[in-house]
Amino acid sequence: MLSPVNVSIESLNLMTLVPMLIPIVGALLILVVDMFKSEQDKSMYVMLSLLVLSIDFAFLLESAGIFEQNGTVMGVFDVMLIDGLAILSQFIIVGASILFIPLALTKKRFHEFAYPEFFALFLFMIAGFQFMVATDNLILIFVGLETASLALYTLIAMHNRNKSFEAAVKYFTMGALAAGFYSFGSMVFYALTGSVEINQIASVLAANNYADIGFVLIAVVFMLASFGFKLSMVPFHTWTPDVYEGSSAALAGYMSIVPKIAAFVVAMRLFEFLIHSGVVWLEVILYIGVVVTMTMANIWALVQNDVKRMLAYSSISHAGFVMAAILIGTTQSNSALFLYWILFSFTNLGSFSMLWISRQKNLPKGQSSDHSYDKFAGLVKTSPIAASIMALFMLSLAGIPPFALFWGKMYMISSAVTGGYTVLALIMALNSAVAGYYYLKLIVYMFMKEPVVGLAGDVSAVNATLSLKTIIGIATIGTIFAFLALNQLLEFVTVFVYNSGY
Amino acid sequence: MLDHILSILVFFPALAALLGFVVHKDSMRSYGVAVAAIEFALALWLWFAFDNNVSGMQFMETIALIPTFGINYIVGVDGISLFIIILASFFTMIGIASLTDTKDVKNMIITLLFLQMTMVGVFVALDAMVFYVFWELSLVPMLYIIGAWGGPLRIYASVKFFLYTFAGSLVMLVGMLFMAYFYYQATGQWSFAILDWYRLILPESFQLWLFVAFFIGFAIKVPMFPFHTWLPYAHGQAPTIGSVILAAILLKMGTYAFIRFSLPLFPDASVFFMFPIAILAIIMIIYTAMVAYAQKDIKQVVAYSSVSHMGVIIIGTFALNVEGISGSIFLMIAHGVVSGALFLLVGVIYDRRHTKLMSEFGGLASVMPRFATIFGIMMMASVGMPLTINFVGEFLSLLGFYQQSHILTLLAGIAIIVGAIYMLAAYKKMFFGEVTKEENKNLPDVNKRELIALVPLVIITIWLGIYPKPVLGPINTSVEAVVQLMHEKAITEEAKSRIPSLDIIINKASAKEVQ
Amino acid sequence: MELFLYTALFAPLVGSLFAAMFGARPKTKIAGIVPSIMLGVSLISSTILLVLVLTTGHTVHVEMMTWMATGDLYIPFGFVVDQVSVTMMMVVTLVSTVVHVYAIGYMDHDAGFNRFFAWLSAFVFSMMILVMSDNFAGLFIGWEGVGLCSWGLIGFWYKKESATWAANEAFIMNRIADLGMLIGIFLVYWNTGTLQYDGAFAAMPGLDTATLTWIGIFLFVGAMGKSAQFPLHTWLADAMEGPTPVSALIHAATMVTAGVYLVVRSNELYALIPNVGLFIASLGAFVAIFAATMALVNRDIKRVIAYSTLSQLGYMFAAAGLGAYWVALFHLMAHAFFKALLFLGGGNVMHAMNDELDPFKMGGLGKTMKGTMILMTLASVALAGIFPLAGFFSKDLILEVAFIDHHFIIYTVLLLTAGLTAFYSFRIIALIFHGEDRHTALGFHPHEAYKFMLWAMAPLAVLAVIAGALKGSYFEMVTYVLPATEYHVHSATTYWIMTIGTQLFVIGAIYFAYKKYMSKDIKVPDGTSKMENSFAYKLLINQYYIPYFYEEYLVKPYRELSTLCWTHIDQKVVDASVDGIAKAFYATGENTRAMQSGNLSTMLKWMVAGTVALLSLAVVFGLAAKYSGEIKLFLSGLGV
Amino acid sequence: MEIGLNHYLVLSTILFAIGLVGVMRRKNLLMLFFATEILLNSVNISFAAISHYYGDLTGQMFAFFVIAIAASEVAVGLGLLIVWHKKHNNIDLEQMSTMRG
Repeated sequence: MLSPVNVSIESLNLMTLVPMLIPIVGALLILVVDMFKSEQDKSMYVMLSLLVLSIDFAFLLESAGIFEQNGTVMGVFDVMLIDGLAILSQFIIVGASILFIPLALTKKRFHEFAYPEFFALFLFMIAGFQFMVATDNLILIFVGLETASLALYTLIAMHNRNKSFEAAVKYFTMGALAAGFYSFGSMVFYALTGSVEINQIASVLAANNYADIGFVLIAVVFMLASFGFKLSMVPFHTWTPDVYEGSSAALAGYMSIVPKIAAFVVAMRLFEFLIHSGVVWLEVILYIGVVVTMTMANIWALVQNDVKRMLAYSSISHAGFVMAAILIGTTQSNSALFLYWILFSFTNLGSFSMLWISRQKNLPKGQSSDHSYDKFAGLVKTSPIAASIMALFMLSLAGIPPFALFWGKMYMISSAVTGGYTVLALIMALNSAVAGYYYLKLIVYMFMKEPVVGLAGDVSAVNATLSLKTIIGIATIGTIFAFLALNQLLEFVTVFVYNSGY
Repeated sequence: MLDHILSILVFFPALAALLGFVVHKDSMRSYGVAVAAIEFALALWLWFAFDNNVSGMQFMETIALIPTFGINYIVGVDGISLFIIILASFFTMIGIASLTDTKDVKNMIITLLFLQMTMVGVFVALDAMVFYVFWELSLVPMLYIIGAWGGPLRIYASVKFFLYTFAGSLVMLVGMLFMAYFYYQATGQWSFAILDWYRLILPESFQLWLFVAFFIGFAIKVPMFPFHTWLPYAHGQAPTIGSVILAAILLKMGTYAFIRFSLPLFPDASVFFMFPIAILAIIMIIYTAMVAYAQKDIKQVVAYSSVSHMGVIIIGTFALNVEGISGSIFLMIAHGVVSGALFLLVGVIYDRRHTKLMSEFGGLASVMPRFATIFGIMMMASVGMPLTINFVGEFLSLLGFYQQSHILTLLAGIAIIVGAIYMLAAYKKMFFGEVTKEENKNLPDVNKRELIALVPLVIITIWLGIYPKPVLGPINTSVEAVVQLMHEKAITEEAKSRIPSLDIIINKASAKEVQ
Repeated sequence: MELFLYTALFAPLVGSLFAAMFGARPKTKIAGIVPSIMLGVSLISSTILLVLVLTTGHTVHVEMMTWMATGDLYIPFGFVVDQVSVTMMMVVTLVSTVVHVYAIGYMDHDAGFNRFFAWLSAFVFSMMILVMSDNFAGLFIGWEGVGLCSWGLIGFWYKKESATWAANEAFIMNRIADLGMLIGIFLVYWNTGTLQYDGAFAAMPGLDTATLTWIGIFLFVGAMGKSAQFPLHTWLADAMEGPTPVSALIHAATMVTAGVYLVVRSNELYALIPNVGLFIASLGAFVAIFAATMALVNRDIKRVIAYSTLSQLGYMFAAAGLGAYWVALFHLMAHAFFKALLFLGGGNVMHAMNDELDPFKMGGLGKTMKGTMILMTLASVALAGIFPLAGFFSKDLILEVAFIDHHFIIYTVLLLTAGLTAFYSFRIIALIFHGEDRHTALGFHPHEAYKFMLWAMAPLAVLAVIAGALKGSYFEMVTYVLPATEYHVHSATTYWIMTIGTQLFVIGAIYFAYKKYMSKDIKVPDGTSKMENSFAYKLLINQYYIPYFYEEYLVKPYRELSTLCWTHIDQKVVDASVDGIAKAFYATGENTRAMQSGNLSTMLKWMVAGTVALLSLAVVFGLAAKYSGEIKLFLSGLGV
Repeated sequence: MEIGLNHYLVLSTILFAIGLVGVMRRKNLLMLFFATEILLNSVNISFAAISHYYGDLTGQMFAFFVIAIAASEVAVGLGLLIVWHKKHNNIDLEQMSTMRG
């Protein structure tokens, strides 16, 4: 006989679900609105999404307050886990989304924004990511991951270019393989421990003192492969440049931030306990993975001819850089991860937005890609402000102080130093130097070359509207003046990370 | 006002640069000169208000920036940095005043003003991270200046300059982070404040590693052999103003940093590495002087000569005694003035003939006598003629190092021979002989604008050569404090003996005053 | 008295700056006259100081201001007028004044007239600093200052390749020596704690001999350069490219004697290290004869006089090295007068001959240039050391010194040199003024120099004649500061034999010279005569092949090594390795970008491959962990 | 012989390997999708078996989610495939490499 389910609503703690429910409701709302009256202007959907996300953000603030008071909250049969990591990453997810969504208000008309489904899918995707970070249940992570990914594939494809479809198919296929790996990895964990909750897996493994280390490693390998794909670690990165190139610049920028932070949080939950329990193998593999990823990505970025592809590789490199935080696994490094990613969001979103505003409807004549370096040649002559801002983002990405990303880099390297990873710290530092080259390349094109004849006039802002400019303005201010807010940010992040036990 | 004078010195040019975007391009030059003149006046005021008898930092300001991580905006000035700051503002002023480029003057001047901010910032920063910020930031305007207004290889040169220095300073950054971590371990508090770090006594093995980390950053900037190859390209391709600022100020960042960081933080490591570094410096002196002799391009001669002279500065710095360090700081200023002037002079001739190949000239002494005279004076200053500014620095640097090693000083002293060889040879090629080229026959002599820039330099060159005291005095006061600190901090026997204790010196000095 | 000191010191500077104001303008007489007057002023002030020092025995010591002061080091601009420096001041100002006045005429037609006087007066100023400074650093200022002015004046006719080359050579060679001097100064400072003469010399007796020897050697290296001692002597002959007044002033009377002055000034040091002194004396003697032999055959009157100067400097060093400092200084003074006179006479000849310098192309000039002939002959007689002219008193004294100190080798060498000196001096006198007229055929129309130029030379002539008479009072004066060793041969007989013997030897040499070079069949040598093809002649005319050696084995290799350093080491090694790193990165990128083939199938394979790789690593690790005990056992069995 | 947990696991692994090989070898997009389905479903077998072995429903729950997700993947995948086919008239992977480098 089954005993009657006797669960009080209170103990379910449904509040924990609210941040995810808001975008879902928003998405449904958009679909409903479309049902009643289709052919609405995209601005309406943009603003609706913005509103929804703002509410979501407000609720996150709320739960941040709760966390500061009560610490980690579990909910919904202990499936939901609202700890500092969850809240911080949701801030990044929702914040970046807020910055992204106005980018739909372009001057040129693009196919995807005409569909309300775009916005609905977008909101579903956010909910997916939020689920991913706010749980330590492998099932829910999987569900969140796939919800988000499937939505994302569709968003990419909606850009409606040959390359977009190609990108979507590639991403999709590899994503499916990664999902296979994920489920296989989960399955091994489940087989080993009889649980799909990370903290229980951890305690069971610790209890039997990692007796089946071989099988644990197999599970870890598949998890690594799966998250390696999401985080575009070499050699699981191959989709990244193609997908970034195929999707619209704005979405590419978004992709370089949001899915990754979600994956980072899961990786943190999943791998750090293993490293701390002394699984040397994982440490070694992560070490190698981090070094290879940032180095090779940097090297490939050197030889790119297209700015967007260059930025794609640069994102891979940055992800590798940040992956080091998980390897180091101290409170400082985990805080550094979030700090870095927050600062990175501003800069990277800014730089992709700069590409977005220069996006023409069709491929420029004689060009094989939308954002070749040639397009930016001599930009300072035609549009000094655009050139300066773009240069600013490049400098920030390169890690030139006092721009935003420098502080992230600095703190991350410092965490390597304090964590005892001196050589790693040096490698990270020198990689920044290598990376400097390709960021400079764009600056060289913009500031030191003459405009290429034949690329008609000033294309730097053909796609610009007020809202796009506002986003870029926000990113610019964030990039320049990050150091003013850094102290608060650092304290905030550290407290959240520390109180979550990382 | 004086409480914030350093911040004003740092950020006034930046503000002016931002406002400069609004200024019409025809008026930009006057605007730039005016701003630079105000900045220079402020710098002079700083000097005026500076208390020569205080060895520590003056006009200090502290603003919390990232207190959690121990990063604060701390600025201050002592005798070591004071004159380099004045020099920076001075060179920016005459650089803008003598600007002859006509292309995108507005961008140029705005860039220069930003550059000035970073230069002053480096020398006033008393927080390692703030120092690092300005240090790195200074690369950007220079990159643009070389890359946008330079010669045919300008992009290669500018990128090389940037990346090389950038790579070096990243290693230094790791060192800084380590240093802060050690401070954290020792005190439980994060701090990047240099003055805090001064209080930290590290075990020798750590000192060695950290010294190397800092060294890489500084050595590339200086640039020390074998890290010097970016410099000839940068100078060779840069426009006149770029070379002037690069030689006069930017290179000094490296040597200044040695004195600000390496010596007081790692006294034992400094002693440990004294001879290897001295040997590098000697190679730098002799080898680059030889390379300079082989050059065909006058600007390259001056560029390599810069490297060679920086070697003497390094030698002086690593003398680790008051004479040597004071001498090296003085030589920084001296070399700034002289090499800056030489680059300006090369610019003068380049503006007229659009070539820098010495073979294109010859016999200019009769065509441009005033030019030849000024060039001659500066050349003689460069080869270290007594009663010019350079001599004081070189003499003191070598004198100081003599205490540490006789034979190495003898080798380093070859500087005065090889320096004369390439300089005189270059001068002969350009100014002596018959005027062979038709184009050179009617070259106009230096004009008023150029004289405005050059004459003050000539005056400084000779004035400070005869009467270095106004500069040497404050330098000396601060350097004595540094040496004393090093002596106190030194842990190994060798370091204790190599770095003189100041008690003796101070006693003697007071005895002298009694007389 | 300070007033006179400052006047003596700075008047030349004023003159120089005045002339420099006209530097770039066309010639004005005033630019020559004012500096000359200023030098006159300086001369008068020096004379007053001389009288003061001579009569009262007081010295004047002033400290004008601090120059460098840091740490322990304190260097003022301090000046001292004592018996030694006032002697030098007199020599310098006197000869300079004469040369200045002379030069007004000599440089009359030169476009660089104003510039010339600026340089020349600047030189005098530097020289004054050199001799008046009360410390080594101040000495070094003057030391380098005269070097600079010498550079400017040797290369005065800068359009001539040879002149500028010689100027650079002189400067660089001096620089080599200056390094030695600098090291000497460092040694003095670190061992005595001061650079002031009085303090430093007072502290020296307390130092060990090795240190003192090093100090002595390094300071002497400096002196060798300035005084053109072997092996740094080649620049002096080449320096004759400068205008003749310059040669007279700088390369005969003043600058080149600075080395001697230094040794004299440091007598307290050298007295402590007689071995170094002996070395100096030996080198001096060697240079004396070495230079004299080169003078025998040279066909350039200025070079002959230059070698003669070199030779006489050798004498001075011989004296100084043997501890006869006052004798060295005395010869320095006497030599300054007659050698300057000789040069200025040579200048007249050059002028007359349109800058032709080969005495073989002259001959019989005595008819048109009587005044010059008399003056030059007088100077040569003085140089040869014929009684009762200056050279007799100063030079023979040096021979005596060597003899008395039992340095017979040095004595013999110097005696031999005396003969050679007489021979080559009168060789050129004979060739220039006597014998057949060879110049008319070559199209020269010589004329005598301006009257005032001859009058300007007159004081030198007078001094060349009477300087010997001043010996007594001079001795009295300088021995306040210099060791007052009297040099008397023990027996009068020996003295008379030596003196008369020397005189006869010298007169014989003069006779021989006249006989040989006044003959009617002197022709312009064309390289065919037997003598010209003899080994000895070739050796001498090529200056013992030393310049050739320097050019081939030092200058050229340096140039080639420099080029090698640049093109090969700097570009192909140092720079290439930096670029190589960058290129390696780039090439890696180019070579591995194929991994990103864009083919989905490949991409999937990469993913699977990555997973498989990780898996195999995991298996290896898992097995290793499982059998870690066994592995350890195995490894220990292997002895690892 | 009794069929134990290990047999299921081995079967599942074999199927997974087959799926992997399929993913690598297939050049036809549709076949590729089949391969990924094999991958996912092979895991389901294990989940069900382990769930039974532990007497715990979580595994089966996971399996259900995997099924659901696989279904939605097919939906999205086929959608993409159809669009691609419309545009290019093939579903060959080899044709799909305009972006590279």
